[in-house]
Amino acid sequence: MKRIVPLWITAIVGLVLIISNFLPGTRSWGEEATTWFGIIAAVAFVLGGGSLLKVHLKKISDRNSGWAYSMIVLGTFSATLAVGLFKIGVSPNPAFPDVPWSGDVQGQGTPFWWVYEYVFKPLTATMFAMLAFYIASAAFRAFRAKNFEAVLLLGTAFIILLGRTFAGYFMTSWIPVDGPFSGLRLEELSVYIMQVFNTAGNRAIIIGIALGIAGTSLKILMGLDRSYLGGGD
Amino acid sequence: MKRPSSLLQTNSLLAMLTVMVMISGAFAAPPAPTDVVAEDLPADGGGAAVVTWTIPEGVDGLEGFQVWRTETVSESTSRVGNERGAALLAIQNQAYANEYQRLVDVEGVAPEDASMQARAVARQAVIDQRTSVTPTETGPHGRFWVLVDTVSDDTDRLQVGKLSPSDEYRFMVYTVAKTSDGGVEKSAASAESGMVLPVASGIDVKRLPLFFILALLCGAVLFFIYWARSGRPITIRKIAGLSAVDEAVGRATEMGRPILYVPGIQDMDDLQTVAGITVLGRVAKTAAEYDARIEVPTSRSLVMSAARETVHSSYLAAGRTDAYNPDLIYYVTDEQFGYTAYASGLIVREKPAACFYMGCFFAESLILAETGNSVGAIQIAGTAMPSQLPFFVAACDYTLIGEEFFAASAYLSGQPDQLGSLKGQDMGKIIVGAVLIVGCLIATAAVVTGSESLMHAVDWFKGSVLSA
Amino acid sequence: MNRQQLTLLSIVGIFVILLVARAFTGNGFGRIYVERGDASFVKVEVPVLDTPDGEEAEGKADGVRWTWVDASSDEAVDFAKAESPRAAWESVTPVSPRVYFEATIANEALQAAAETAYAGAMTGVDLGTALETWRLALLEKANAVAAGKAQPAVEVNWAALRTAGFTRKTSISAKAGGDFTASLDAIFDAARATGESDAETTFVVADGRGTVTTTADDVVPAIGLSWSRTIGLWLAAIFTLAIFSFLYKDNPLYKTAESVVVGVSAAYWMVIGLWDMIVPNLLGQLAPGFVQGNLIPGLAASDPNWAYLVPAIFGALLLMRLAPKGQYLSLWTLAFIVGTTAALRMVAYIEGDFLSQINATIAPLYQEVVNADGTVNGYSSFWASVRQITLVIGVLACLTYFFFSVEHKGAVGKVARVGIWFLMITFGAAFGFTVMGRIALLAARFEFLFDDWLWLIDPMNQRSAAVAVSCLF
Amino acid sequence: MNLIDRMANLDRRWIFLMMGLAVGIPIIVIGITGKTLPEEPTPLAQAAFDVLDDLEPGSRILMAWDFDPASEGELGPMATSFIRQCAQKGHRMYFIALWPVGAQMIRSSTSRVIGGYYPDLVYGEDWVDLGFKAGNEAVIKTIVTDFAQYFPTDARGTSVDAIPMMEGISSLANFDAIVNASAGYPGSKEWVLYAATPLKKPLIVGCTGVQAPQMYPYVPNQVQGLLGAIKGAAEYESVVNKWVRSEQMLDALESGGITEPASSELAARFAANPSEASTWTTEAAAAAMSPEAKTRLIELASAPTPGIFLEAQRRMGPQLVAHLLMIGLIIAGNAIFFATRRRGGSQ
Repeated sequence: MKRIVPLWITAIVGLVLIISNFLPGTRSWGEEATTWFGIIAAVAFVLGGGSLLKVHLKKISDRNSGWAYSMIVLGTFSATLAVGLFKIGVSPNPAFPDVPWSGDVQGQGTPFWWVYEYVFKPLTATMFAMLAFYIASAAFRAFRAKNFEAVLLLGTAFIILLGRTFAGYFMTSWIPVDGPFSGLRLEELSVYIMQVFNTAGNRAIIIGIALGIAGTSLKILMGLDRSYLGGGD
Repeated sequence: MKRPSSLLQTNSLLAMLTVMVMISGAFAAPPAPTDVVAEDLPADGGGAAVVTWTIPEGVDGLEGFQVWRTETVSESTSRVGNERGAALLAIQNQAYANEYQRLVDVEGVAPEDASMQARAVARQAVIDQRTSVTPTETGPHGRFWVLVDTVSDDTDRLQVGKLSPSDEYRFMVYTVAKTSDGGVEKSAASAESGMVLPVASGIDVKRLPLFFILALLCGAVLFFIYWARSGRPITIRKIAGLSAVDEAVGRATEMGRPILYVPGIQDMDDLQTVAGITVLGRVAKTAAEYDARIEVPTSRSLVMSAARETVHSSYLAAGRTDAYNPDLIYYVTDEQFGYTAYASGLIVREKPAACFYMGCFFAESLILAETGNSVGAIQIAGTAMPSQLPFFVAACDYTLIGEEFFAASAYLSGQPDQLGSLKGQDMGKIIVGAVLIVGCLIATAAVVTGSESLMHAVDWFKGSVLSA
Repeated sequence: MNRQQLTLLSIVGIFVILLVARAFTGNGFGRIYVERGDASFVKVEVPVLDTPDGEEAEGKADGVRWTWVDASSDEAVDFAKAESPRAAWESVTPVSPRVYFEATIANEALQAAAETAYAGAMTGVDLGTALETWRLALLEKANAVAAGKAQPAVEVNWAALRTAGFTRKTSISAKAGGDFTASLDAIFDAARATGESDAETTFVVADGRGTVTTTADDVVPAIGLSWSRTIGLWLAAIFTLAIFSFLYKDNPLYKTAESVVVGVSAAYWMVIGLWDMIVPNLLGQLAPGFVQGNLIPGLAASDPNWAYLVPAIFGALLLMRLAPKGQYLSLWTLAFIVGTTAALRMVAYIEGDFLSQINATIAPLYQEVVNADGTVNGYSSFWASVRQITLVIGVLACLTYFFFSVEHKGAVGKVARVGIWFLMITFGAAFGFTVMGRIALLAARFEFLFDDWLWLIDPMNQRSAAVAVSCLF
Repeated sequence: MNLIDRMANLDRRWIFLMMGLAVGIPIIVIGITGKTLPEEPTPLAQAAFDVLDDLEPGSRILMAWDFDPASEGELGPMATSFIRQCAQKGHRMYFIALWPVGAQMIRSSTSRVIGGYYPDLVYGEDWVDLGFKAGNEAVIKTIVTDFAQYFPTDARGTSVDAIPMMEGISSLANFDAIVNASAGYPGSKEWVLYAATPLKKPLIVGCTGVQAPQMYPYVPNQVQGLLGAIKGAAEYESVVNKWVRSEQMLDALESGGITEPASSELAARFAANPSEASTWTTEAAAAAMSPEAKTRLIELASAPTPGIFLEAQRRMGPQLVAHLLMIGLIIAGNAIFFATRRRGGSQ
């Protein structure tokens, strides 16, 4: 029972969605299923919040090391949740001022927006920006021209790095634009690499992945691959 | 700074043309097409109809035909609504202007007050006259028509797309001919066609090639799965990097440091995560045998439970259920960088001896791999994300590139299903190679020899088989 | 001193120098100004124009409709009655510091001018001429004051402004910001017409001298510092630096920032999921009346669609994962999710990736490039053909590398090796592009620190250029 | 410990510092001088511009903003320029987001561009913000055939039935083009697979540098215009800026009484060389122009482009220095690697 029901759900949903591509009469079934999927995806956000709460509450009650940080997580979590769920400080929708809950919780000036603008945004953006530093460090310590393959990788990277800035233009601007060697200008060369070599490599990867996805999807829908239910079989 | 909509221009142009046509048509209009028939396009996805007609005989200077269709209910509603709105607005403006003028000139009311009173009067005028405004609803045959398309003089058939499958349509056709003085004239409207409902049919024929190709690829996979299940051997080429798993786990045991396993940051619906969990099963089993501690922070709660079950069964298989600690497999956060920050912090704090990154990765790949590198861990990565491969290739000891990752998962699991499907996919690649070689050669031959039939063959193949 | 300390010192030092330099030059930094106003609405009955005949939608009976309008709109002036329902709240609009500075300069100029009394005779007979002369004199003085203000002053003497006759509308508003001539003219125009500009501000001619007085005692400045946003900006800057501090070393500040981002993001996603998806798309189908009446009044009311009980149940099952028992039930939902994505991807990847990519690769190996005059360009044709041949060879070689059924030996091995070369070039290109992207992101963060927070640079022209440069040199 | 050893064990924080300076200093220099490096558009950026330019004014453009603040550095300038081109051209814009934070990205880019520079565009008639919907590719798959199923209201809670520009929109097929700014999944790849390929709609993609290489194979059959990373943004930005300036000059010339063919020719000429406009207006041919139109023309020619439309071009400065640093670091790292290896081998 624990295994059979999910397998049937997967198979039925999958079958409906696949045939809705080919039998126009069943198209609306597919639409319903994908809309439900979106709703469930939104519920998954709630699940994410709930799991977070559970994990950190446990950490605090166990007095695990770093439980103070769990307090911070819980504190910011509940504060954000409160201002968002209860629409604290949100003015009503100007078209319906008599409905107090009609306001836009993400609108500029609301406390929820404040959390986004001054906490969420700088934190996530800075986390991402740190990559520039790591990439520099990796360049110095990890990218070695160990063999021919690595030389190809690094050489291509150099051409792209130079060709996509003013430096590339500056270095090879002496090559005439309409002469037979115009293709050697770095900005031209980088375009050529992208459109031929990169396209060829990525095309093979894309075709391979498409086959892999089709194969795996098939196994999942037929119940041959049950790893998503946990466990190997 | 919007330029005037050219739609308006075309409309007025059309109106002018119609007027011109009407004027010249008064002299000697060409005969209208006959036998106008409209039918639903068979075997399609709905929303298309075919209109046919008979070309009238002996028309001098025949230019082509105009096909018109009836409005749908919603088109009529919105047109009527707009026309009524415009009419009422005109009434309101007129009433306002009259009343304002009267108040200011005759009664000598101050402008501000006059404007206020006039607006009230204008408002009442709208309310009073709202029922008296009836928009026009005329055209040939007592209907309102929409121009669909104009076609050339030798055409007697038009496939009309972009119709609504839930609305009924009628069609009519005009003959357009050149007059002797160089102008253009239009015939009277043809008789209208019967009602047609462009419904979707049972099967969309245009998409059948896609269905067959899908069936072919799936068939190959299924065939080899059953082939493998029947016990026939399936060889998979050696995948460098897999043998390193034991080495890495062994080293972690020696050093007494934990193993970090990151199954990507996507949910269980991503196949890479599934493959990552499969590999986790193997790594956990080895870890259980070696008695090494394996820690799995996950970015999705579903992945957490899948990972727990997988690791649990691995420990079970290794006979070490006592050592299984579900608390080491836990959910952190869905947020990409919240998760990355946690995981990289963990690496710095716990200094794992081996790090596995198997799954779907985005920007965090570099942070994780670089941080892992800085604590001197053996790192093994596997992902099908092409953008992250250069970093794993550079910063990890072994990397499973793209499909190699899926192959490794199949290889590790040793299940006939996995191996068979891998073989089936290889068949797909053979098909791709063959089609590419043959296709390119034929296309080249077509260009070099200039053969029309070869060119048509290539175009047909590309147009209807490869783009369903 | 070891190298670690030196590094730390360098990083901290650079920021401290920047901070100190900013703090002691120019006119402050890291502030956000807003203009406060009233958003007030009134419910009125207005005529409906665009309902098609015979359709009487709810609330649209008799050709009129009850609707909320802005209290200052024409409809409100025409149709509002004393008993009409009203609602109001404070509206806050951010303005760039430049607007604030310009308004301040303008107001100072205006104030200086208005404080200068008219020296000549001012009698009822030639009041008009006298006023005009005075106006020109004041304008000249105001211009001189404004011209001397290369550096905007930050302190605003509101008391003085009040005495000078400023109300919120005539002086400091974003619209009139910087244009003191307009403000002055408004006062004078009022003075000419009635001797009174509004109820509170009066232009008085007494003893042959003109003065502007006001009786208003609580004039609220429209543009001013927003404390909540300014604190927010500083918090954002501190968080930014806290994350960067990890580059030096893991530390409590970073861990705090990390915890904050974990907590905030989980809650953020939950809130968005609820208000943007669950409420309109699920509750809006199951309980349209409730949602329309209380949460989304703009939603078209309809009958409940009970089919949506299915996703509701699946959603509830998913949440069973949090419950102590019956967690296996969440697998049902998982099965739905997995089944949907697997089916969607199977078809889309075969159609959009597999077939379309084969389609794009099939092309004549010999590419003819024709010149404008119709002749074949041999040189270009050659390179175009080479390009196409390379592309096809590359795709085939890379596919061979991803072929798992055969050992990479002999001819297959050689082709696979060519495939690896193509892949490495591909990865090199990916590497180059990724570097590119990462640096742009860092640049954006630095721009935030230097522009929004420290006011070192001013690319958006939000403050006067003089302020930015003066702090550096 | 000799130099090579010391370099090989160089604390990575020194590299971090170098990177920080390589990015930070150019930003300050460019911020103060206001100078940017010249940009030559590549065919892909030009193609992106042409697709939107070739559509009739009033076309319906779906603007899918699938990114978050983390990628705003790269995609923000693209979003800005996309909106600018569509607003100037008079296209109708429909914004949607598949990322939870995308809704905020829509708000910030529309308020910056439409609020700041095209205030005469009417919400609900010229542009509409439909907000975020959960479901990733399922959203795209659904709206390909049924739009209202996923979007019963806009982001402000107004029913789509009450929004004038939503009339006649029942599915993605009703749009004339799709513009996507994407930072990952779901994003450009999903729009290619689920929308552009089955519907055969023009798709313009602005994506992060990370995604760009994978999008190249789709050009030009499945993706018509591709902007990759900040370089793509800078190129497109410069094309749009030039075009907007010439459009504005065209308006000034036409309103000043210059006949249509002459004015478009002149506008193109002045856009290429703005300083010419001020000298040209003294010529005899300009006599027909009204003085107001003349002043307006000179103003347009000499006015600097607003800062928000130069964001990407400004960022190319730090980009250049940082790229050179990266190349230097790789070469230095390899030099040290080979030096230590050789010595290690000789021992």
